[in-house]
Amino acid sequence: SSLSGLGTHGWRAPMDCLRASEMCNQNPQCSSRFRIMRQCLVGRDRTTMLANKECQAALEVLQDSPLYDCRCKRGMKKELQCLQSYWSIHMGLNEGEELYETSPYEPMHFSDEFRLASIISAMDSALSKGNLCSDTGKPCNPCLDAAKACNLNDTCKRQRSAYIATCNRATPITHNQEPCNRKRCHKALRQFFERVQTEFSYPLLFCSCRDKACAERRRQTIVPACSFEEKVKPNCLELRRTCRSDPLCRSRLADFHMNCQTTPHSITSCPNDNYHGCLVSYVGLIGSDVTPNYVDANHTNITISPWCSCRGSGNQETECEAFLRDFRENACLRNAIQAFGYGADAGFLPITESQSVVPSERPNLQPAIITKPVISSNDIKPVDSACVFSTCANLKDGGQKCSPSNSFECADESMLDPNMDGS
Amino acid sequence: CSLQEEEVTVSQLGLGYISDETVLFRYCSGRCEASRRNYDMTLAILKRNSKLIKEDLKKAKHRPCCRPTAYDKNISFLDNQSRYHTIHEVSARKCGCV
Amino acid sequence: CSLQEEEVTVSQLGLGYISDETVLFRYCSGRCEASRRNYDMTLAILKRNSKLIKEDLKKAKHRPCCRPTAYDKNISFLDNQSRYHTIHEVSARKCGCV
Amino acid sequence: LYFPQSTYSETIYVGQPAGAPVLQVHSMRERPSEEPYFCLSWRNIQKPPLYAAWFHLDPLTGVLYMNKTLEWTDFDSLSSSTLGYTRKLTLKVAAAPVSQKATCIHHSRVDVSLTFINATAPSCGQKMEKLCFPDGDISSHIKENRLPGALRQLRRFTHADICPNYTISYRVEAGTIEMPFAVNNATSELVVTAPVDREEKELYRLIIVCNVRTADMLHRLDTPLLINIYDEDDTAPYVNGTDSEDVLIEFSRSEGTVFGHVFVYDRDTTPSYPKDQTENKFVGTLMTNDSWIKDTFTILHGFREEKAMFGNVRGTVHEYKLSLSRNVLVDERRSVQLDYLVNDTTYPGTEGTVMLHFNITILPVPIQFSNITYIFVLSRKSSIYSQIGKVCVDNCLKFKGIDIVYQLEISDRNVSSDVLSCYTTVNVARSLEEMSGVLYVNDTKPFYRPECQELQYVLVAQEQQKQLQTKTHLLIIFDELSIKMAERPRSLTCAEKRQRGECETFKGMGAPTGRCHWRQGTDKGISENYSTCSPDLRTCPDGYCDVIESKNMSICPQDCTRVPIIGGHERGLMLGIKAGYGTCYCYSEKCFCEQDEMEEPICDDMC
Repeated sequence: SSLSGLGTHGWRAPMDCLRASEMCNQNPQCSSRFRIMRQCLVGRDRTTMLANKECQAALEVLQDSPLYDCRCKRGMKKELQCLQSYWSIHMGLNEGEELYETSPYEPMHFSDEFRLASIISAMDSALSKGNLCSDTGKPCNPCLDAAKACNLNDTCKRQRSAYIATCNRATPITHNQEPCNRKRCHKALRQFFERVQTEFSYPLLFCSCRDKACAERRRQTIVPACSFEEKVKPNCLELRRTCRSDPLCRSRLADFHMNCQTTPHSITSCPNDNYHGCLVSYVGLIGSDVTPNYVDANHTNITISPWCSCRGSGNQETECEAFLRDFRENACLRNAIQAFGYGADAGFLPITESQSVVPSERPNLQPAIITKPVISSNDIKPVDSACVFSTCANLKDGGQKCSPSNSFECADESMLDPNMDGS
Repeated sequence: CSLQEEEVTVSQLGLGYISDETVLFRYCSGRCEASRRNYDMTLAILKRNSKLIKEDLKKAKHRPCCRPTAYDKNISFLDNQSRYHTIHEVSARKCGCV
Repeated sequence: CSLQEEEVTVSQLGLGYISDETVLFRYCSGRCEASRRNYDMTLAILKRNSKLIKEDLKKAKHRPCCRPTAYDKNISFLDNQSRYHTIHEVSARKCGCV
Repeated sequence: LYFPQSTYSETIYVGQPAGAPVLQVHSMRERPSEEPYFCLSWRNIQKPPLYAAWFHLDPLTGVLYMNKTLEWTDFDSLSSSTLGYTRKLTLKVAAAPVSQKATCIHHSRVDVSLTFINATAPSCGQKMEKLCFPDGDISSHIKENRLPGALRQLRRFTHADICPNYTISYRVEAGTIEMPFAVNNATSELVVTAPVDREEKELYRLIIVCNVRTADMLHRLDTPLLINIYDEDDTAPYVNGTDSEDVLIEFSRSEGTVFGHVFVYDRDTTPSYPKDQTENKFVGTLMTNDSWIKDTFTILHGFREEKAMFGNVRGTVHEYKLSLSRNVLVDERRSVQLDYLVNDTTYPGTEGTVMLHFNITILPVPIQFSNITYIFVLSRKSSIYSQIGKVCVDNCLKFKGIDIVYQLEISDRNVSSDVLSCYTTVNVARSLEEMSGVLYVNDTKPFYRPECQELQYVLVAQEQQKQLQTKTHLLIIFDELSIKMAERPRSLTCAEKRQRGECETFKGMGAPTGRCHWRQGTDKGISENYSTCSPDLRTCPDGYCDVIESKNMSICPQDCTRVPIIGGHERGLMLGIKAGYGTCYCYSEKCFCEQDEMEEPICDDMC
């Protein structure tokens, strides 16, 4: 709209939603429509309310106001109010049950890549200073080194002790009471990641492990017994609905979906090949209703998941499994974590979802690097590339010798038997 | 009398917890001569004067001690069985002659 | 660790004043075992563990001291040359393990 | 009408020509008479987004076409808060029955997500599969028991012109079992050929074969396509085996106690989301007008999803339990048959209900000491709060919801006042976690008076609701004639002692033998078996602050303390020291757990 100028690269620099709602409130026409929109959203049956004329008119005006494109900054002052302003208009724009919502946070630009580089260099310097990993004979445990680095830094140590003491407090277990105060634990975890430099907090979460003990320490970082596990696993869609009823959680989930969504058209599988964006939005989820964590101490193959299942999804099982897949089978998230953890080890190759083909494009974009895709040996999964068999069309006529294309090797024939049933 | 520090593992703290995590142990050490009062001087003299041989007078401290005047609230860590513990007032934060 | 007292003459205080007046000298004495903290326990263990032989660690106090936590403001008296004097913080008023 | 896909997605490129099809949306019929009418629906009808004009939707076929050829400038005209060489365009397609096409935009809608790439379409010869199949996960869903019809366009319109002289055809790979799916060769649409029953199969994994014939080659590409079958409430609830449960209520009579359970099965799914779910909703009704039954019992209902027992298809197991909504009186005697009607409210048929039966028998509980008199020998050296022994009316350890209080009375009132004053020696307190009584030493002065030799009490047990009472005899015999006053201990806590020697010579509170006992731990590290000095190793430390120990913190701080604990330890869940390092000992303000070698002196600057 007229008020927001275009930023570099033809990208529009977003205004902060607090200022946008202040400007709207100063404009009589905008503020009255903003009030109407909020009333439209209060009603239980939002969709019918949004279909009514007055709500449509309000939406029309608001789409021209700075509120339409406004964003918020992570860790800004009054971040929660900014997010509340954002959702008060965007709740009207979305249907509400979308799989993915637009993130209210300002996107992280390429400049942030250098911050990632500094984090990796911090890991390099820690490793080169001859700590446990480079000592011969001593077991290599980068997560233990991360704990040491944190313990030796006053802020990190204090904040870490604060959340552990809060989350680990074994309140008296009376019959079926939770072992700790989960809400207070989540708040302490959020404060830890907001107040402690990423150079100390990220290595605790994303350290690379070569053995089970290290992987278990990494899994324990957020004190899962209190912040993650619960007696009963809720349905994932129920968890998402609870999250979306809280502006902070809703924002962090939208941000995670936006920055960690597996993107077929990128080398790293991450949107805009931005690992850091994914890591920041992943950490943003810790301490919310959808707190994710490593599900086990497997050091070779990491699996991350929120604490929920798709049992009892009824007809929405596919959507539920899609929500769960965004955590458990997310190539972008896995690559981002491994890039951070193994950043110091050369030779890390990101796993791509499928062959990344970027067709001929405008001259000033760098050419795509095509890596050879890997087909799983025992099954074609829908997300994998198709299986190709090529035969010569005119073989029978003994005509010109042709060599069938063997761009892929398929699994054994049985795999193609359609009544192979699995659910 | 000032704050000193030592990097030790939690196991080395010797409290019975087994953990390879390294923590910073801060302690107070140094002399307190310059902080003495008339009380200290009098007590030292009375202790040296053999006529007053009361037992508890002999044990009384005739010099200020270099001791912590504030402690780090707590230190939390993960032990080698992957269980969290929090121990209170292990490390000094400020020192003084008391 | 408690407040003890002793009747002494000003001269016996040994501060150089000559006066036959008798004053009540209170001091602190007693054990502080029961006031130890994790700090004290750890410091004692580290001192016993010969590997850490840093000099200032050896001198650090691994037990709370029984010391005054408050003093009588002052004591005034007439010396043997009939001159008045006031001396500060000679006698303890309260004791504690610090 | 319903959409067989939750979302449609496709990639478009610069140079996509006007008039070219992009994708086809389908809408499945619920009734034979329905014919879908498609329309594009924008949130703000008056001001649709910039790219709205670039597309056109055929209302009858649901095919989305390009209205203009896409230029490089079109890409730049799209504002976006993210960088990069792709833009996401979101359209919404609504579908209404033709008869209601005027209000089409208000009908149910599906998302169409187009990824506009800032590049021209890939040249021919690139990955073959891109010509055949869209990127990423392809899956569809249809409702069970519905009409046949086309549910998906298999051809990839946006890549159709990349290799003009290729011919592309599709078919469903024939499988061993009959799959009600086929390809309409004329339109390349995937068609479901007959109604399907989810309770038979809820997921079809088709293999879609795409044949690409080039000048000299025939390429065959296979990919799986998952078809999820959506459920509707079309099966009635049933009981497998018994619909009744016999319940005996005797010693457990407290509110909230749960008895027995009966299972009801339903082959339909029951979504636990959203919480106030409406599908496959079971409602239960207590079939009685008896107010006593209504006030006393309630039926608890829970359900869970199961698969294996329903032939690897999701179904629901409902569990019904009987629960007490109030305490049952101790003398209540009653036999009741409680019928509970379970109704599958969303099942259209008539047999959507099942009747469950709870045959309940309530027995009264006698409050009595059946032929038992208590005799205890008591050492005159016992210190105060020593625990003498337990008393218990019949079955008292099983009681829940029956409250018993114990008291001591003097058997023979007309003894001399001197002897009368001996009876302050013993008292009884009701245990915290069960309905037994604990006898303990309440006063040690009588131990030093020769006239106090033997105490004959009447032990009274009274039930608190109906005041039912029972009595028996309690005889306390002192083991010696008398002991001298000099030996009278100052009552202190054993737990202060940190070595065996000083412990076993010390007279602490709660010690039946008059002496404290040393427990020597053997484990290394922090252990529940830590060394400590205790008045009575039977009860302290046992991780539980019992009714006598809670009378005075000095009796057993190991079980009851709340003060700070210095040294390696693990606090008990409620109170006390669950585990400790080396020896644990307690003063009034602090407890300590440390290794024994703390003893030898270490130097400091005062040495």
